[in-house]
Amino acid sequence: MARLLYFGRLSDVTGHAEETRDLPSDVADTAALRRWLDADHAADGALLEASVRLAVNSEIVMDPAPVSNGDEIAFMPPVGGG
Amino acid sequence: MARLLYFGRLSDVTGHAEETRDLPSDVADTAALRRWLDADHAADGALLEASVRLAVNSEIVMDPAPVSNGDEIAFMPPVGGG
Amino acid sequence: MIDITETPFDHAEALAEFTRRVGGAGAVVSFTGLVRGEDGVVSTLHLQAYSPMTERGIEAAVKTAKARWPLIDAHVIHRIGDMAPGEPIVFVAIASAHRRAAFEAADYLMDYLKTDAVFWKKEVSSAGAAWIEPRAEDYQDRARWDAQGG
Amino acid sequence: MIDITETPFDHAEALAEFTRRVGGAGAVVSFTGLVRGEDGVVSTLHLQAYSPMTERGIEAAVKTAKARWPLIDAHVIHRIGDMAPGEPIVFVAIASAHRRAAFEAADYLMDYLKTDAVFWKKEVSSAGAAWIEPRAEDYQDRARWDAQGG
Repeated sequence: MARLLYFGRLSDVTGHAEETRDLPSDVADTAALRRWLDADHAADGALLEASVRLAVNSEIVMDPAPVSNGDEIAFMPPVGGG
Repeated sequence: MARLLYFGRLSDVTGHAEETRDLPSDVADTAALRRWLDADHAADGALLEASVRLAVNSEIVMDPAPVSNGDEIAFMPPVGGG
Repeated sequence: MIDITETPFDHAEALAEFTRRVGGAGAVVSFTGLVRGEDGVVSTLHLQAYSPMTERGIEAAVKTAKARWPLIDAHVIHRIGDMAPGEPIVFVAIASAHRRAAFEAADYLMDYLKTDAVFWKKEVSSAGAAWIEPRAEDYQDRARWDAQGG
Repeated sequence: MIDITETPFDHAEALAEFTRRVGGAGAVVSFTGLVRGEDGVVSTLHLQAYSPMTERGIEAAVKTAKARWPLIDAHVIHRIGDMAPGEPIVFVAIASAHRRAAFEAADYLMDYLKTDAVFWKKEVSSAGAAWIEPRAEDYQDRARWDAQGG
């Protein structure tokens, strides 16, 4: 099982801030993961946007980076505090 | 009588921060005032320096500006707070 | 020192404590960002962080600032969760022997916090809820520090 | 608001009061200049003003800052008389809707206070007493604001 986090506006898109999912055998990298979850949540491309970065186990990665069950994977739209 | 104020390092030069003096009849402007007081206090040119500005009745003036008994005249070396 | 906190904080008290701690500094600059109170509109701000990535990023930015300017110390406090108008969101304090170093480092850290720090921000008002991302102006402010020598 | 005071002031309390007064501001920047505590050397700072010329000059500088940047309010406090290490000498607080305006206006006012405000400053230590005038660096900092557009 992988722990998936959707930050900022993406929690509105997917309907929740986090979920635990069993990754399908053909989802082995972040590019495949984006496509799978975007279709699964009918996110209409929101999870595919280049401005949405992915972090695997708290490290920001570039697509395609390997993912597997046991990982914590965060979908991060543009950040900004203050 | 004129009230004379010596600010900053000039109080060390003249020996006091202020004094009240009767202006001689030939001291009618700030240039003459500087020369008279510099000689009188043996200030060795300290009151003649261009960086020392004069204020007459709380307004900074350019030499030679008129002065007379009744005025408050301040000798102001370079300013700076903080 | 970096604090990410869900509870409201008193920025003036934070300044008092920071100044005591850095005893001997000649210059202390503080920045406080507060939830704006719009006339007649009650709005709440909601801030999310992703710990410990958020803290690690701010720590790295503070380290960069300390390498770039002669600083004595820095303190960053950032609220998360729900905030009401008038409450502090963010506080940055910088102590240095030199006033310009203190100003520049505080300005730099605020630009980092606005555009690069790992937070997401939602504004909730009677008009609805909206996620707020940095504006072009914020990215331009941030880019000033890349253009300059260091 | 401008205060020239012979008694010590609490800069954190001044920040708290200022922030309360400008309720609704998004950004508050403060600068505090403190008497430096040199290791092992007990020194006192003595500041003179020439009222009301000193106040008038600071008021004019605040007015210039308000014309140049979109500010909500400004507060300047300046000590005169004798000060011990660690005590605040000067405090500037700026409130604005915009953080960069607040930073720049505070920086501008400090440059004014360092080089143009009507004060004279004497440092007294075990090594003796010395009147301190602005350094070349202070005048250069001040000149930045003339070079820039408004």
